[in-house]
This record gives sequence, structure tokens and C-alpha cells, in this order.
Amino acid sequence: MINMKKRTGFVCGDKMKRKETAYIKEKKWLAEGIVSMRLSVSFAALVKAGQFVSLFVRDTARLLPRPISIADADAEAGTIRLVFRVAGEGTRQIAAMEEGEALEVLGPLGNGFPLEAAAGKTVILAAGGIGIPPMLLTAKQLLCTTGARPRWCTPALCVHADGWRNEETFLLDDLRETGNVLIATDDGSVGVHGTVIDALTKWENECTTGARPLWCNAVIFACGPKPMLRALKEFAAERDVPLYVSMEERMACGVGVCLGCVTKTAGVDDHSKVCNARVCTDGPVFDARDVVL
Amino acid sequence: MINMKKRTGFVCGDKMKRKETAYIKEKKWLAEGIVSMRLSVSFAALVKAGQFVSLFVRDTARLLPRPISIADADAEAGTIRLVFRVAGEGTRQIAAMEEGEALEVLGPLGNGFPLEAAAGKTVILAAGGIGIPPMLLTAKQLLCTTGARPRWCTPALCVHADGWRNEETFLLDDLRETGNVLIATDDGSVGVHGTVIDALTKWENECTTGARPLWCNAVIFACGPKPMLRALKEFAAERDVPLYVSMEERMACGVGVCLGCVTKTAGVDDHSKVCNARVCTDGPVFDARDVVL
Amino acid sequence: MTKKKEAKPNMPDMRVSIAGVELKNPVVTSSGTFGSGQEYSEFYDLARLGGITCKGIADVPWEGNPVPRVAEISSGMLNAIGLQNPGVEEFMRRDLPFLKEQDTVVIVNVAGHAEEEYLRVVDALNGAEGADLLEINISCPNVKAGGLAMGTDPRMVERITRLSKEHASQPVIMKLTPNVTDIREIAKAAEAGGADALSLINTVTGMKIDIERRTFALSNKTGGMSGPCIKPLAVRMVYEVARSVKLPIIGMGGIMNADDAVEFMLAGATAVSVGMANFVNPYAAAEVADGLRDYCVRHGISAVRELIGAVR
Amino acid sequence: MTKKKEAKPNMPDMRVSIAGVELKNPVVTSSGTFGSGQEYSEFYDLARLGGITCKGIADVPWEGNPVPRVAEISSGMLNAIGLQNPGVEEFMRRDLPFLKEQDTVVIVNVAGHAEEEYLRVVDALNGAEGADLLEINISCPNVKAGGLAMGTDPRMVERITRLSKEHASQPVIMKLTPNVTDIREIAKAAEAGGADALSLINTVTGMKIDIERRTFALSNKTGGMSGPCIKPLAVRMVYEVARSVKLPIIGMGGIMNADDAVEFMLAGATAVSVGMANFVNPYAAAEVADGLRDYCVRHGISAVRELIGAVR
Ligand SMILES: Cc1cc2nc3c(=O)[nH]c(=O)nc-3n(C[C@H](O)[C@H](O)[C@H](O)COP(=O)(O)OP(=O)(O)OC[C@H]3O[C@@H](n4cnc5c(N)ncnc54)[C@H](O)[C@@H]3O)c2cc1C
Ligand SMILES: Cc1cc2nc3c(=O)[nH]c(=O)nc-3n(C[C@H](O)[C@H](O)[C@H](O)COP(=O)(O)OP(=O)(O)OC[C@H]3O[C@@H](n4cnc5c(N)ncnc54)[C@H](O)[C@@H]3O)c2cc1C
Ligand SMILES: Cc1cc2nc3c(=O)[nH]c(=O)nc-3n(C[C@H](O)[C@H](O)[C@H](O)COP(=O)(O)O)c2cc1C
Ligand SMILES: Cc1cc2nc3c(=O)[nH]c(=O)nc-3n(C[C@H](O)[C@H](O)[C@H](O)COP(=O)(O)O)c2cc1C
Ligand code: FES
Ligand code: FES
Repeated sequence: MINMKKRTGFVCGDKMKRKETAYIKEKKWLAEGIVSMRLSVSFAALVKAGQFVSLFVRDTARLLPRPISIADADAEAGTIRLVFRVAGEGTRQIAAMEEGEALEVLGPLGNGFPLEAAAGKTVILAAGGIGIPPMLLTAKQLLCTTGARPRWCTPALCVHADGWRNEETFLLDDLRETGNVLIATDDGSVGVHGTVIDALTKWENECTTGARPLWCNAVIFACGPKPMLRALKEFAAERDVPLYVSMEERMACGVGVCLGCVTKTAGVDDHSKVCNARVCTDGPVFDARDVVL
Repeated sequence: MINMKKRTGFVCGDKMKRKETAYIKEKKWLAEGIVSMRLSVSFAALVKAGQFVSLFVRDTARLLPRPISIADADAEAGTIRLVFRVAGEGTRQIAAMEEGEALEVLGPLGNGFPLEAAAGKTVILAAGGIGIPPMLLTAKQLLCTTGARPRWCTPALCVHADGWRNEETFLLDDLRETGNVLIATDDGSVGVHGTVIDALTKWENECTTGARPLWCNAVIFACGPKPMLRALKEFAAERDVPLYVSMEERMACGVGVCLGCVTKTAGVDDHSKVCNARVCTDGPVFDARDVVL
Repeated sequence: MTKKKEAKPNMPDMRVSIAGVELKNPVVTSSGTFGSGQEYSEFYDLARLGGITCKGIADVPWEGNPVPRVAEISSGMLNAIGLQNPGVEEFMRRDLPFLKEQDTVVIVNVAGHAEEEYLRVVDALNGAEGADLLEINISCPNVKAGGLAMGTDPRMVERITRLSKEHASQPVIMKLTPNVTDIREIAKAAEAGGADALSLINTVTGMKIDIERRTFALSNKTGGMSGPCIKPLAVRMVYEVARSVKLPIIGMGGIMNADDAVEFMLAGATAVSVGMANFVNPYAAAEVADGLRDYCVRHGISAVRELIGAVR
Repeated sequence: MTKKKEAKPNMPDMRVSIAGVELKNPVVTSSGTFGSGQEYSEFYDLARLGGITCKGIADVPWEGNPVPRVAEISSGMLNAIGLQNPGVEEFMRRDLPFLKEQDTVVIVNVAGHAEEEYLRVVDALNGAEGADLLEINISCPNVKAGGLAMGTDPRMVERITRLSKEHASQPVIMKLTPNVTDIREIAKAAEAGGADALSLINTVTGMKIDIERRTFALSNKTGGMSGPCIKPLAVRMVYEVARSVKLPIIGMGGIMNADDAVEFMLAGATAVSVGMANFVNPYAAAEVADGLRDYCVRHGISAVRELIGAVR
């Protein structure tokens, strides 16, 4: 179980952005092409689950930030943990860095999950692939009752539903420390053969009390590829369960000025005055009903 | 004295260029902003004194080569030694690399000094500042009688005349292993207060036999800033001594195709059909009479 | 022994003047890269800047282009935001009051698809308190109907300049596109139309193709290049224009640090603007301002304006 | 079980054709970055290349510009060589015989200050064995009297194209400058003049100032930008031109590896040319050719020409 003495961030989420030099305190390969890094940062105590940081590559031909979700935060050690996939040249270069090396980090960015919406409810943390890492911190912040976090966030039940590609179920042990994990894999090598939706449906069917009472006091926090979020939106709508999704978009500034990272919204957005919201500042987490998936 | 067992290159100077990944075997700071590096390369045995290599920076925004003279070559160890000054961002980045790290090297480049012109003569190796390093290998190749190098290169006498900025007389010990060193410093902290010319003039005056007989069987090889080369040209002309100068120019290709690095020649150059010769391939060493300094 | 504030020995005079408006230092931020200042005010006090240029504002809210809107290129980025903006009304209600409070000059960037649209924005901003200077963007390459065409035709440049001047009580800066054969011709047209100053350069039209997915990196196919990759082109154009017209120039394009700013000033810019660099380092613009002062101190330059066009 | 050479299973057909001249693969080298091939033949067998473009050749030897002639810029370089060359006579005496011996297509790049000069070179090369294609450089920005002016005016482009065609028995490639407002207009002019193919882009005019020495980095003040910094501009222009004319295009500008080559082909280039990359890696052009084949194999593309203009 999680060490209740360790505060996992969430003192205050906003107006605390900064860019600074972080040091790699620990680096581990979790699976093929998936690396975990702990970075020393000044803002570890301020992180809210669902927030992200921008990483900068040392190669000065590659100037744009690489947004990576914060997978964990240790306020006492002053570190955050990132888990990311080597997707292109930038992440390849960062993943090739060694413990002790320095890199530039901008954070914490974005709004984070509305943890208060999970208070006293069954919370389903549904994630796919490289969307899984932020769910670790989300679960920890939901469950942790020490520190500055208000008590009422505590959910009645915390269930992870995670989809991996294959038997390389990275982070599974960490997730299990924070709740029951429903496993799905694309190739069926572990858990349900299929998607997160399949895993959730199976779980729903297995729940003795029937689906309706199960969902009536629930909320879903989700992170993963768009098709998964789309399917979850339908799934949640059918069951009338609130769903919050963490979105991904190409970013340039990460702080809300460039308007590069917008997502289409259902109605006119208050800041933009058009049907566009900024993933980097208005998100990355949105009420699924507010955005066009 | 130099270890006669170590072959210091010079099997064959030409048509052996290659680009390869070299590893830093040894790195030492010799003076403020002056670093010495030994690199493992495949062509250590092929190096001719006065040749250079192009170093490439890992930063992909900085694509052009950094030409650096080969200061020493160890055919048995398969290494070359470079001594360079941190002049800008590229050399700064390379100098910041550590032993064991890899960098891309293109070489050996350029023609090198005409060592055969020194056979049986008094050879003066005159260098200033960061022009000093190549003189170490020049002296070694002149003096070394083992290996593939023809015996007739051996000079009757090898004298170094070197000018440093101040008391940080980097490479002095190495140079002394290969001959008498006449020292000049800009600030007068060591040796003659003044330039290489001042040191040479003093030496000339001190030579008991008088100047004429001293110079009649001599040759000068020089490397250093243009004002120094210009002064030497005058000095040599007055004494009717052959002078070979190693030139510097901005380079792009390093292999003779871009025509970026030309130096003005006294007459029409055979390759270019105009009064321009390429420093990278027709040089860097020129007969001082052939080029406009 | 009086202690006058202005008497700091060795502190260079960093002020420059654009069309009669004094900037406390030559460093402003570029339109579209700084929002309306609010976001970066979380990082530092905007009073450290000579000025702020806000995102292009149109007469009504614009949706902009579909995503992806940004892509990385070597030493720079492509953008095809498509001038998303909340419209001049919302800008004046929400953003201008905030900007007015900052102790820095405010440049309002004006966008439009057509003459009438530009003029509606100019009319709305005419004399508005806090809108110190108007910058007319006749160069955005992302909007099919407007932008490019207008900024590449000298006659249209002269015309829109003249009309903007007629409608605005503030000084008018014309922002030029580099996507032309001869930038001097365009600059002269703006001068003939009565422009008070010029901003250059806007982005260079480029394209990136994703070879694995076989599609354009931007939904708009083309986008505007910015960042260090365009700097030599920008410096060249600033140099050419500075020698062709008498107007003050706000130079921009790839300024990442104070050295770059000095380079633009030596080429002929009176002020410099920091764009994409803000994304790479949120403190960039303030650091450029500080660094420029340090450069002056280091080189014994008593007034930064001595740098303007000093290399010929 | 016959063993026919062509029957290698899975080996994509790498041939492309430029104006009836078949290249064994789409990769050629760029003028001014490859000498006349001799130097790089010390690194690899030139037969690995689709073709070689030699340095621009004039009617008489040219001195070029004073040094410094090259400077580094972010993700690229500036050059102001000023078309130094030994003249067409020496070229035909010394370089062409060497090039002829290489098992690859030879493109001779033609330079001039004025019409007559171009035509004297074309006349000398007319029908010369080994000179498979002529590439007329109407775009070099470094020579005051020629280059830029000619390549930016559609009427002059059409005229010099027509004259070159009249004087040459070989197919004629017109090499275009990117320093124009509308590249399509120039390309159409070349097509109207009878060009057999187009090369684009030449370098982008830029400037660099050394702020410590307060002088231009190049003695010529301005120079041509090349390298990855200009790639998005080049890809955009190739795309635009491919959709405006029917001529095959040799695409270039910042191609460093096979991925870049694929990008240009998808944008509409029939062949690609490797320039500055040769300086960064002497094996670059050969590696691009190999890598292009590997890309085809990896993506199950049976003929490389399928890539041409495949992204719209
Ligand atoms: C809010 C947010 C949180 C994220 N969290 C994680 C995480 O925890 N773990 C993880 O592995 N990945 C995460 N990603 C995706 C990650 O940002 C990309 O995989 C990464 O930027 C790729 O960079 P690259 O240099 O390897 O690829 P390149 O293709 O070289 O990148 C080129 C440019 O495109 C951008 N880019 C490429 N792919 C993406 C993408 N999928 N999303 C946004 N920008 C992209 C890069 O940031 C860069 O600016 C997240 C993305 C967002 C928007
Ligand atoms: C044949 C030759 C041999 C050399 N040998 C040595 C040596 O042994 N030790 C040493 O310290 N220096 C030597 N130099 C000078 C060395 O090349 C430069 O100091 C170095 O390239 C500076 O690179 P930078 O990235 O630090 O500077 P930057 O200013 O960032 O370089 C930018 C560009 O300019 C070029 N450049 C800058 N200064 C010079 C210069 N003086 N000569 C040529 N190109 C330059 C760089 O190569 C690069 O392409 C030699 C130069 C030549 C031509
Ligand atoms: C994301 C983004 C949005 C931009 N939006 C505008 C705009 O609305 N109006 C305008 O005139 N220029 C706009 N520009 C151009 C910049 O103001 C500037 O001219 C250009 O980016 C060059 O400077 P840089 O290289 O420092 O970024 C935008 C640039 C970027 C990168
Ligand atoms: C040093 C140098 C010399 C060049 N000389 C010529 C030339 O003589 N004729 C010509 O048409 N283009 C010349 N070019 C332009 C290149 O052929 C090519 O069009 C340009 O460099 C863009 O390609 P790149 O980015 O791959 O280098 C030269 C380029 C460089 C870098
Ligand atoms: S990344 Fe710039 S607004 Fe979101
Ligand atoms: S550096 Fe290219 S010819 Fe010498």
C-alpha cells in the first residue's frame, strides 16, 4: 500500500508555473520503449493529478516542448515521476539521458482531474497505453488522506481499468498498490482480450448488484487514445455516469498563449469566444460532455 | 625524449579520408580554455603532420565542421591528439564532453607540412597561440626514424619558436621533448617579452656563427595568426629562408568541393584557374611565396 | 551628494522611440506568441518589457484552423493558427484593461480578411486608452481570403496603410510579410501610405509532410515558419528596409537571446520583438531586455540607440 | 529457375526519369556542394547515385567573392562563394571526362551574368558527351549582375529558357530561386519557355552579423541559406509548383536523410538533390539513396515513383 507519510503533491494547482533545470534522480526502463524517470523539481508539492510538464530537448534544432503527464509526485523528496514512450527523436534523446544529467522542465501545467468530483463515489480510472501513468498519481491523491489535501476527496471505491498492448503491463504493480486493476490487453496475453471497455463491461457483468446501482454513484476519469475516449464517452453516456477525459494535442507554448493546442468544444468557450478550448490551460482534463471527441 | 617505438603516423597522407565515430580516450585541460583530447580513430597511422580533422558537434542546429589540427598521432594506440581553444559554442560543447563519449570526426584532411624539405636542414617550427599544437606532431615526425617514414626527413637541428599569451605555456613540456624551445609571451611573463619574431631575432643574435650561415641551410614551418605569418614572411624573405605556413579559413566541406575556404594566391592556381587555392585541400600548408598573406 | 535615480553611473540609456511613443527598452513581444500578456505575467513583471504586442484581433471572433495547428521544424516551428481570436469587443472588455495596468507600451495587432474588416477594428480601437500603437498585420499567410495577397501587392499595401492612418489616432505600424520578391518595394509602399513604423518579418510560408502517416503535419497544409531558422532572412530584410525607408523598424524573426537582438539592431532595427522564443523559455523576452542592457554595459555603450544600423 | 537480375523479389524499382533521361535512383547531388565528383569519389563509388550536378560553370574562369564566404546559421549555413569556377573550357578538359566515366547521370549547372554568357556555356556544352542534362542557374543570389534579377522576373525566365533550349541538344532544367512572391508564376514561365524540368529551390538570401566584431559574417554581406532551416520553405514550393506545371521537379533544400527525400517526393518531386548534407556527412547522398530504397521496402512500395506527389 502507499506510504501515507509521503505527501503526493496537491497543495495548490495554479499560478505556480515555472521553468527550471531539473535533474534526473532515477531512470528505469519499464518495458520496450517505455521509460520511467524521477526528476528533482521545485514544484513537486504543488502538483495536481492530471497535470503535466513540458520537457525540453537539449538539441537546439528541436525547440518545441514535449508535454508529459506527471505520473507521481513526492513532495518530501521534491521529485516528480514521468513515464513516457519513446515516440520520436525528442523523447528518444531524453530517454537516452542518464541519472544525474540535467534537463529543462516547465510545469506544473494544465488543470488536472477534478478530484473533488470523486468524493464518496466509486471512481473508475480508465486508461489506455501511455495514458496510464497519470492515473497512478490520480489514485494516490484520491486515496491519500494526509497532507494539505481535503478529506472529502476520498472515493468510496477506486477501480483501475487499464489497457496495455501486450504482457508488458508497465506500472501494474504500482497501480495495484492503489486499487483493484481491471486488465485488458490488445493481444489477450494478460487479462481481458480487448479494450478497456471490454474490461469494464466484464467487470460490470460480474458485479452481483447489477449495473444500475453500481454506476449511480460513480465517476470516470480517463486518459488514453482518442478512439478509447470516444468509446468511453458512449459507455458513460449510456450509464449516465460523469466522465472526465484528459486530452492530447500538439503544443507550442504549453501556457495558453499560442492557441496551437485547441480542442473543439460543444458550446462557445468563455475564453476564446469560439468553440475552441485550449488543452494546455483549459485542459488537459475536460468534462466529456463539453468537448467534441 | 620521445619514445622511438611509438610510430607517429605518416604512412600515406592522401586519399584516405573518412568520416567515423571517434571516442574520447583522454581529456585534459591544459590552460584556461585550452583542452587536450585523445581520440580513437582508424586513421591514426595515416596522419601527416600539419593535417587536420573536422569535428562535428552533436547539436543538430550546428552542422558545419570544426577544423582542428592534429597535434599528435599514436599509430599503435590508434589515437590522435587534438589541442584546441574554446572559441565559440561548438568548441565549448565538444570541450564539455567526457572521456568515453563519442563524436563524429572527418579526417585526415589537408596536405600537411612538406617534411622532406627539412631533411638535413635546420628546421624552425614557429608557432603562435593555438597554432602551436600541430608543431608537436611535426617535430615528432621529423625526428622519429622508425616506422615507414623515410630517413631523409631528419633535420640537422630542430628548433621550436613559440609565442604564448602569458605564463600558461601549454604544451611546453611536450615540445621540449622534441627540441629546443624559444619562448615568447605577449605579457613577458616567460621567455622573451614579445612575439615569435622577437624570440627568433634574439636567438639569431645569440648564435655565435653569425646570422648568414645559420639561415643558409634552414627552413621554417609556421602556424599561427595571420599577423604573425605576415611578419614571418618578411623575416624569412630577408634571410632568404624557405617558409611554409599553415593557414586558417572558414570551412564548410573540408574536402575541396565548396570553395568556401580559399586563400588568395600569388599566381593562377592550377585547380581553380583563378588566383584562389583551397585551404582545406591545397593547404592548409602553403609555400609562403605562393599565397597572399 | 544628490541621489538622483537617473544618475546611475554606467547604466546605459535603454529607451528607444517608435513613432513618438517611448519604449523603456527596445524589447517587445510578438503578436500571437504572448496572448494578451496575462499568461506570462505569471512568470515575471511585464513592466520589464519595452512593450507587448497582443494576438491579432479581428472585428468578430474567429474560429481559426482545425488542429494540428503547430509542428516542429529544424530550429523553429510552423503554425497555422488561422488567427483565432475573440473579436475586438471582447478584447477591449477583457484584455485591454489588463494591458493598460501594465507599465509597458501596448501594441494592438489588427487582423482582417478584407479592407472593411481591418477598418472596423481600427475604428473600434481608435483612441482607445491603453492601445498605444496599432500594428496592421497584412501578412498572415494562414487566412486564405486575406493576409498574403494584401501584403504582397505594393498598391494594396499603400492603400490599406493610408486608410488605417485615416481611421486611427494612434501611430500605425505596418507588419510586412517576407514572402515577397523585394521587401524594399513593399516597405516603400507602406511609407508612401503614411506608415509610422514597420514590423518585420512575419512568418515564412512553409510545409511539412508526415512521411509515415502520409499527410500534412498541419491541417491547413501550409503554415508560417518562425524561430531561429528564419533569422538570417529576417536580418537581411531588416537591413535592406532600413536602407530604403526612413521609418523605424521593429525587427523580429528567431530572436532567442540578447545577442540576436543586438544583431537586429545593428542591421537597422529600432526595436526588436521576441516571438517563438517565449514558448521555449517563458522568461525569454525579459531576459533579452536584461541581456541587451548587459551588452551595452559590457561594450561601454551609453545609449542603446547607438546600435541602430551601426553595421553597414 | 532463371536468375534474372531484375527479378530480385521485394527489390523496389528505384528508377525515375527526368525529361527522358533515366536515373537509376532519384538521388542526385546539388550544384556547388559536390565539386565535379572527384573529391567524393574518394569516399564511395559514385555509381550509387542517380546523378551528379557539378558546380556552376561560366564561359570564363570566375574569381568569386572574397572570404569569408561561408558562415554557420541555425540548422544550416550561409554561402557567398560568388560562383568561383574554372570556366567551361577547363571543365570540359578536366572534369567532364572524369564524370563521363562514372556510371551515373551528369547534370551540368550553367552560370552567367547575362544572357550571352549563359548561351556561350550552353553552346560549348551543346551535345558534349557526358553532359546528360543542363541545369540553368538563374537564381544564384550572390552575383550582383546576374542571378537574382533574372530568376525573379517571369518574362526573363521564359526568355532565357527558350534561348537555352534553342542552343542545347540536351534537355534543359531551369533552377529556380525561392526569393520570389509567387514561385508558381516563375515555374509557369519556365514551362512556357519550353523547360524540360525544374530544380528547386536554390538558396534563400540571408544575412548574418558578427556582433562582437560588428561586421558582416560574409564579406559579401548577404549569402544564400541552405540546409534544414530552409526545408519547409522548399517543400512548400515543390508542392505548389508540382500542382501548377506538368514538368518533373528535382526537389532540394535541406535534405539530410532518406526521410527528407521521401518528404520532397510526396510533395511532388520526381528526383531529389542533396546539397549541404554532403558537408556534414560525405556519405550523405549515397546514404539517402540507400535509405530511400529501404523506405520503399519497409512500406511495400514496388516502384519509388509511386511516391511522387502522393500527398495532396
Ligand atoms: C498533455 C499531454 C500529456 C502527455 N503525457 C504523456 C505521457 O505521460 N507519456 C507519454 O509517453 N507521452 C505523453 N504525451 C505525448 C508526448 O507529448 C509525445 O509522445 C511527445 O511529445 C513526442 O515527442 P518526440 O520528440 O518523441 O516526437 P516528435 O515526433 O519528434 O515530436 C515533434 C513535435 O510533435 C510533438 N508531438 C509528437 N507527438 C505528440 C503527441 N502525441 N502529443 C502532443 N505532441 C506531440 C512533440 O511534442 C514535438 O513538439 C502527452 C501529450 C500531451 C499533450
Ligand atoms: C585548418 C585549421 C586548423 C585549426 N586548428 C585548430 C587547432 O588545432 N586548435 C584550435 O583551437 N583551433 C584550430 N582552428 C580554429 C578552429 O577551427 C575554430 O576555433 C573553431 O572552428 C571554432 O568553432 P566554434 O564552434 O567554437 O566557434 P563558432 O564561432 O561557433 O563557429 C561557427 C563556425 O565558424 C567556424 N569558425 C570559427 N572560428 C574559426 C576559425 N578561427 N577558423 C576556421 N573556422 C572557424 C566554425 O568552424 C564554425 O563552422 C583551426 C582552423 C583551421 C581552419
Ligand atoms: C503561434 C504564432 C502565432 C502568430 N500569430 C500572429 C498574429 O496573430 N499576428 C501577427 O501579425 N503575427 C503573428 N505571428 C508572427 C509573429 O508575431 C512573428 O512575426 C513571427 O513569429 C517571427 O518571429 P519569431 O521567429 O520570433 O517567432 C504568430 C507567430 C506564431 C509562432
Ligand atoms: C557552398 C554552396 C555552393 C553552391 N553553388 C551553387 C551553384 O554554383 N549553382 C547552383 O545552382 N546552386 C548552388 N548552390 C545551391 C545548391 O545547389 C542548393 O540549391 C541549395 O544549397 C539548397 O540545397 P541544400 O539545402 O541541400 O544545400 C550552392 C550551395 C552551397 C551551399
Ligand atoms: S500550447 Fe499554446 S495555447 Fe496550448
Ligand atoms: S572547405 Fe570546402 S573547399 Fe575547403
